Amino acid sequence: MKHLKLTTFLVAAMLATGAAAQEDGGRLDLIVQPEPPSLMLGLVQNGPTQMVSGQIYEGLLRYNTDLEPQPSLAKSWEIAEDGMTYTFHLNEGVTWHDGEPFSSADVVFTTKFLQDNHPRFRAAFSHVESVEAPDANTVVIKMKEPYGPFINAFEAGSMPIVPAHIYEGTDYATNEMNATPIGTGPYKFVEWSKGSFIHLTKNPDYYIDGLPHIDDLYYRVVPDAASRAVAFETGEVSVLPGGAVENWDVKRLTEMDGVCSTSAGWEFFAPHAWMWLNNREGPTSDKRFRQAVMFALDREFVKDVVWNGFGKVPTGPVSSKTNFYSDDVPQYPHDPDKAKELLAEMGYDGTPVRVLPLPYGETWQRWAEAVKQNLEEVGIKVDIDSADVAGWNEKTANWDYDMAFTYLYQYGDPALGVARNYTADQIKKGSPWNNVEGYENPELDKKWAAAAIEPDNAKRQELYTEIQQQIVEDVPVAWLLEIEFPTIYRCNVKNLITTGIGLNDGLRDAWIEQ
Amino acid sequence: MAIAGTIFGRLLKAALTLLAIAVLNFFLIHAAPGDPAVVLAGEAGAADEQMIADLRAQFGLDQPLYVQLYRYVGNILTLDLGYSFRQGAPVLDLILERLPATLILTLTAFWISLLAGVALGVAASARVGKFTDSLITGTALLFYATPLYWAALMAVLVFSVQLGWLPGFGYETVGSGYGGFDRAIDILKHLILPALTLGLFFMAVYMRMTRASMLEVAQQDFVKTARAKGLAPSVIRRRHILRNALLPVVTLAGLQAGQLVGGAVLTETVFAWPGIGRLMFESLAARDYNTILGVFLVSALMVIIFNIITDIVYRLIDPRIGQKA
Amino acid sequence: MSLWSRFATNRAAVIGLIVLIAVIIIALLAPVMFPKGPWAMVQRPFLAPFDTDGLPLGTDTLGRNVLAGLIYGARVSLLVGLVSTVMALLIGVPLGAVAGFYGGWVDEIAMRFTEFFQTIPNFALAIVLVAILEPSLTSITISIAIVSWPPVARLVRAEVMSVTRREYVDAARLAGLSNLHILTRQVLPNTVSPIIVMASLMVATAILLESSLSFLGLGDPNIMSWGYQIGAARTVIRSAWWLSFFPGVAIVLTVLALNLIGEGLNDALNPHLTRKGKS
Amino acid sequence: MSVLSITDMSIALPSGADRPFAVKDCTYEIAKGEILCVVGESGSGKSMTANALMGLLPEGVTVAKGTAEFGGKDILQVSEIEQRALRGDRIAMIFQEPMTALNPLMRIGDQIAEVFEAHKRHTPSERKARALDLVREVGLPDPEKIIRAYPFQLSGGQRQRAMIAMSLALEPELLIADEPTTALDVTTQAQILKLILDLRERRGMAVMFITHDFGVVAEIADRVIVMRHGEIVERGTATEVLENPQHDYTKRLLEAIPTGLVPQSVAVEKAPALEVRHLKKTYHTGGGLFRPRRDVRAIDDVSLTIAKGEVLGLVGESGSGKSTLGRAVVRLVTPDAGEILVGGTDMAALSESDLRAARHKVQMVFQDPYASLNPRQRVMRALTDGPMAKGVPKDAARARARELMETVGLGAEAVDRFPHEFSGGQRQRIGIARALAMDPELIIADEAVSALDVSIQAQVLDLLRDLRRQFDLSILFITHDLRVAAQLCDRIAVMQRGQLVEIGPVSDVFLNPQHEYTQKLLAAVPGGGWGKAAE
Repeated sequence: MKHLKLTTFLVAAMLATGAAAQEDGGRLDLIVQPEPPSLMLGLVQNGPTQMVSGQIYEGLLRYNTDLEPQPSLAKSWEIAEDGMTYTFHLNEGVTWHDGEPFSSADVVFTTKFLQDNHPRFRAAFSHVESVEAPDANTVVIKMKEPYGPFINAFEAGSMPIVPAHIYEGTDYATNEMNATPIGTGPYKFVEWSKGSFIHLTKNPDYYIDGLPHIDDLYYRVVPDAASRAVAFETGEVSVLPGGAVENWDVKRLTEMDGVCSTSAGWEFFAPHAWMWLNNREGPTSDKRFRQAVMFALDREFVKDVVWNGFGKVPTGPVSSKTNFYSDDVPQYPHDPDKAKELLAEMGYDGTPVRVLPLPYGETWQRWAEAVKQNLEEVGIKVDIDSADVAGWNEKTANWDYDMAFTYLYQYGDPALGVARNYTADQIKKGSPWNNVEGYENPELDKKWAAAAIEPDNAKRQELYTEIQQQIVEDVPVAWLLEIEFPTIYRCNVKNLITTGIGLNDGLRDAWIEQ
Repeated sequence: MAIAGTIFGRLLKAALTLLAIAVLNFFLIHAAPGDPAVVLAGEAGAADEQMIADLRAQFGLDQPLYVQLYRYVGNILTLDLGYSFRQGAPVLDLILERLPATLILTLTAFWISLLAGVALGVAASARVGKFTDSLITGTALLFYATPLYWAALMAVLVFSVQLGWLPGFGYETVGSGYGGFDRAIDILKHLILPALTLGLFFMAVYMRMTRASMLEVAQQDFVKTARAKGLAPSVIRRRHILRNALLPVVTLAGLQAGQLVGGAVLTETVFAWPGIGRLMFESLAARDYNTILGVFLVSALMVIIFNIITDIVYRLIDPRIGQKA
Repeated sequence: MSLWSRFATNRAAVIGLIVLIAVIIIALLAPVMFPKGPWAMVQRPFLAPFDTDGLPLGTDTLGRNVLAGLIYGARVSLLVGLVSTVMALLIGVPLGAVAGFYGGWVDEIAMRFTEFFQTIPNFALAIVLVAILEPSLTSITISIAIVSWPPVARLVRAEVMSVTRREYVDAARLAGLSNLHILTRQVLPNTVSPIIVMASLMVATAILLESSLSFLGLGDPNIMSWGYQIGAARTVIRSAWWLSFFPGVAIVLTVLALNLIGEGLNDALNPHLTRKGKS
Repeated sequence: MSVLSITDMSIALPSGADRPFAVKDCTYEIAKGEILCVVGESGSGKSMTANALMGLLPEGVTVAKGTAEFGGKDILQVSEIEQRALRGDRIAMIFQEPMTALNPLMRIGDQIAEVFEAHKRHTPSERKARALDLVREVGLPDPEKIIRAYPFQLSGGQRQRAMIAMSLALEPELLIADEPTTALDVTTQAQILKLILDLRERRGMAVMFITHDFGVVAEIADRVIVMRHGEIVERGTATEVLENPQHDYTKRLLEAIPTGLVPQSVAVEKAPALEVRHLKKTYHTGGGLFRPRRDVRAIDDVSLTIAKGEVLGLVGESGSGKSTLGRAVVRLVTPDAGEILVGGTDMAALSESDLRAARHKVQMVFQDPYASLNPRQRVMRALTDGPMAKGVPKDAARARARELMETVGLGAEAVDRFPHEFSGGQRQRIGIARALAMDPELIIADEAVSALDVSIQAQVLDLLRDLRRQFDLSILFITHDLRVAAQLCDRIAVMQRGQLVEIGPVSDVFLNPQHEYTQKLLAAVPGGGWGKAAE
């Protein structure tokens, strides 16, 4: 299986396809929810920031909906056979929005910049030995060890390239230019009217001729979900990103004339929802109780009613969209009797459990209510805890819960987005993105570690299958749903979603049929 | 002279009140679970302890609480509301950016409710016991009992979605390129629904107050004097009854005008109005300490300013105040 | 004329009282009428009202009986309204009474304190308090009480001041009665009427406040309340109007009833303020 | 030639009132230039007639029958528009309460000019000029300033002058004055009465003067009508009615008024019940951080003594400090300096707790019968609270309460009733019983009969006289009414602006006043003439 991967795409060839039908001009109004705290993608990687700043900043690569790397700032790249060297060839003639030329020095600077400010980047780059720029258009990354998922870490959200000429030698966090972000992307920042809208405009000097097509982008801030639905209905906005309206509205909106929807564009993230079950104490520390919970939950009902049929009931920790998924695992259908049996077997004494919902709107609240109802049907007493975002973070990070809703992104590879929730070295108080449930299985820890640096994909698959089987048996968390966030848009907006991160970098190619 | 002296006194008292509010709220906010670093990290979807620690150090949250309080009060005393690390901008700038929207909304709602409320109250009192009176009183009672947010939702549903007459949310047509007069008209259109729904409740309040006050004043001796002069009933009502009846309404209006800021949280949420009410609500969820405190201070300041304005208005209407002593 | 017969002359107030009593009875009977509670998912979601037997008001987003929710909601609204009002009275009455009775620096301090609370916009303060204490029935009730007591204190202070100036209070002093005795036996009983009137209106306001907090997502997640029902249904208001319509009507009716009762009480207890034309 | 002639007029009260007619079958007339006094106690219907003439009857009250001919028309029948045209123009009216009868938010000049405006006379600038003339005519000082002033800046007497100016604006043929001097101090009252007489002289208008005070009648009336329960019981010229009353009611009323007969004072030479030495009390107003402080000396170095069994009358006009002095003696007001010795104890120096124990020594009878009893307590509580606080056993206190209720003439069983079941005079009796229940060494009666109708006043005064004899009471009797003081007191003290200007036996003070102010006061008493009566 040793071979040299070489991928070279000709930009011109890509442009040729369907260019005749594409129209330039127009203005597109999109919803961004909630309002991003900042647009400086190197410093802040919130969902909404990524969605807006993904048009301003670019990564070295993009990924299509099958999660295959595509050129972006790097027009081509090579990975050495042993997986120890990555070489990127950058596009020429790229300039920053302020007119300064872009070069490999910016990329090298970015790796330093992000080390300080980007946790996910920091984790991925812990496998990196060095980053060098042999010439202005080439970047060479040397690894400490082979790390399979590395090639999945170069999109704009994972590694946004930031301008060295602005940040070098300054205090990044207080740099005044953070308010007016400068990137290389297809759209330039114009204005941010806080609480109202963010206006981006076409970058006329974009290095790919003919792109982008749309003149102006308006990201509208509408804090109330119902009002967002109204905004779409009245035509004030044309694009509702996933999660912008409550699920109950999705059906109604998509049934309107001239409205299209797609659940594509989330493949890279593959949001996976579950409840952390506190493995340390209380009834949830008993495996039988956790299994009983799995049997008690009517996950199909929730998918159909709460999520309006969107999404998929997961089989285990790895999303079916993510690489190395396996469905050869123990199954947990909705079976209240089985749940009661398990509870009787463990001798559950009726200790009430607290369920902490995710404070992200009505859908999640309803979900918690449905879970409560399911659990009470098998005799588990449930109190729903309440907390806002800060409270939720505080409670989960400090393990102050019995059962807590969450969902996390998987970033295309179990090593990037899954392992962090199940290995013992990730049991660290103070953060809600690690092994919060407190699951410890030394044997599996070894397998996780081996799988991450295994260069052979078949062997990786084998290891991940074993891991999935064991974890599903142990039920450290109750997997609820592979979430799908349908993007709803007016059908005259074309080519909107072409990549695995969807709207986050999709507007480069989008155009509007007049 | 008396007015100037009083205003100076009021301002001094106001400054102390504001300082006390700053301190109280400082403790309140810090008592809430979580902190801005946790929220910010949480929203990133992935973070580690180092990131949170970095953020805390950057926000100054690694210091003991009393040091933070000392710094904050120090800032306040130099009229500096601090920096919003979350939004990467000075709090004052954030607030000033949003304040006009809130002021336009609340002041419009205030004037609509006051003028309409007084007019309806006068009309009802003039026909006391008759059908018109029952109609006005009944309607006001209904407004009084209707939750604000519910009225707002219904208004959007009817006037924006069903009829399409008015924009359902927002402050202005984004990117319209309107300037000057066109822009004003545009904002006005956006303003109608939120201002009306925010004003409804208060209109009911003022209406009831005006009506009761008119009826009470109408019983007073000087009204009899006016009638004994042979003045026409309309003149009596306008010149003698209304002016006196307005005094308690002015007091109430002054008290409530400040409270409109609180009511604006709901209205601004439903109508996506980019004002400070929403800024507060969002900052609260994000534990953006400085911003919440800033909004509280500014809204308390508005309450105080409204109270002072009320005092002045009261003095202008009522010659007795401030000269008696 | 007795209090009741004076109250009974106000037809609207009597209707208000009937409505309120009906709401109270329904609230008390909730567990009898719907033993499974308001959260049970009994049917398909989004069933329209008047269509299905046994579900006169239809079902909500999770297939729960809207009527059951409405009836259980009455308990919460009334409970929060009453308890928070009582708490507000417990803060406001003593403070206002002491301020009005003793005057001087006691009054000064008490009124500065009250003013201070009135300077903070009260809905905003309620939001912050609930957020800090984390939403629960207790925290919501406390927060509402904390933002509603200042007007009570002011009213009681003014009333106490006026009563204290009356000659029978001087007479009580001359009788050698203690201040506490005078305040509690001579003064406060004579301020009860306006306090009762205000309290009835405060219950109404508290119900509105609770529903507003719930609407913003600051309700107790374990408890079915009207505000919760509207808040939960606002996103589906266009496809399932009844989900927010009926709880909205319930709020309006209850609040209206309380207001009518308050006005009736006002007319009955303070006859000198009786409206013209009704001697 | 009569300006107004009323024939057979009845005014109906709404159903549910205590009687069907406010005024029944009244017939009288007023001639040009004549002053007719309509006299009666409260509830006699004396004001209703005037209100009916002006078309200002309260809602629900209607003219049932009769005519009132004025200027050739029955003004009870004319349309509202016509009536409005008459009001303020040909018939003008002034009211009792100058404090509330003027719009507090309008300047005096504007309120006067408004009369012209209402009847569309003159241009705005002329109106102003005429308002100024009127202000001058009614003798208000500094007219230029007055017309720009607001009512609150004027004293009561000045306001009443302003009201009169307003009513004179259009030279009415008939002026109705409804108790116009009742709320005024005696010296001011005298001035206003004189003004009305002057104006009648100058303008020749008819005046219908409504009053309860026969003293005023004696000063001003040409003819008199006496009303009772809505009916006219007596009529005639002033001299006829005053000197030779026919009807019993009139006789009783005239008897009831303190005549001005000065009793010879009995020299009291016992040990003092009260000794006040160099008492001082200053009130500070304004006093804000930024407002100039103003001091009012309510009691300015007053010393006086009351012997055991003596009644000392303390007289003065409003603001003289007489009530403050009374309240200081019972320590409802804490004096700034001086001593108040009651039976040897300095009340002024007692601590809060000692004071409470010593309270019973001095008791007070208050002015307002409606505010001096707790409406939520039975009479029994009012009479026993104090004794029980003092340590009297419950049963003894209750027995004593019943006894005292008998003593004040209300009957023992009345103790179980609530205050609202009693009339004003009865309540004053309860107030007296309450004071007696404490077995005080001294009673302060602060305007104790001022709020009562004349006939009731007489009864209460009789009671006090009896009790005094019975219990050998020492009383500090505070009043603004010199005639009342003369009836009861042994000695009189006169206060002016916080100072004691004169003190002495009744006969000395009344017949031979030393101080200029006392002389002025005495001269102002309507229907006075002390010297005559004494002989």
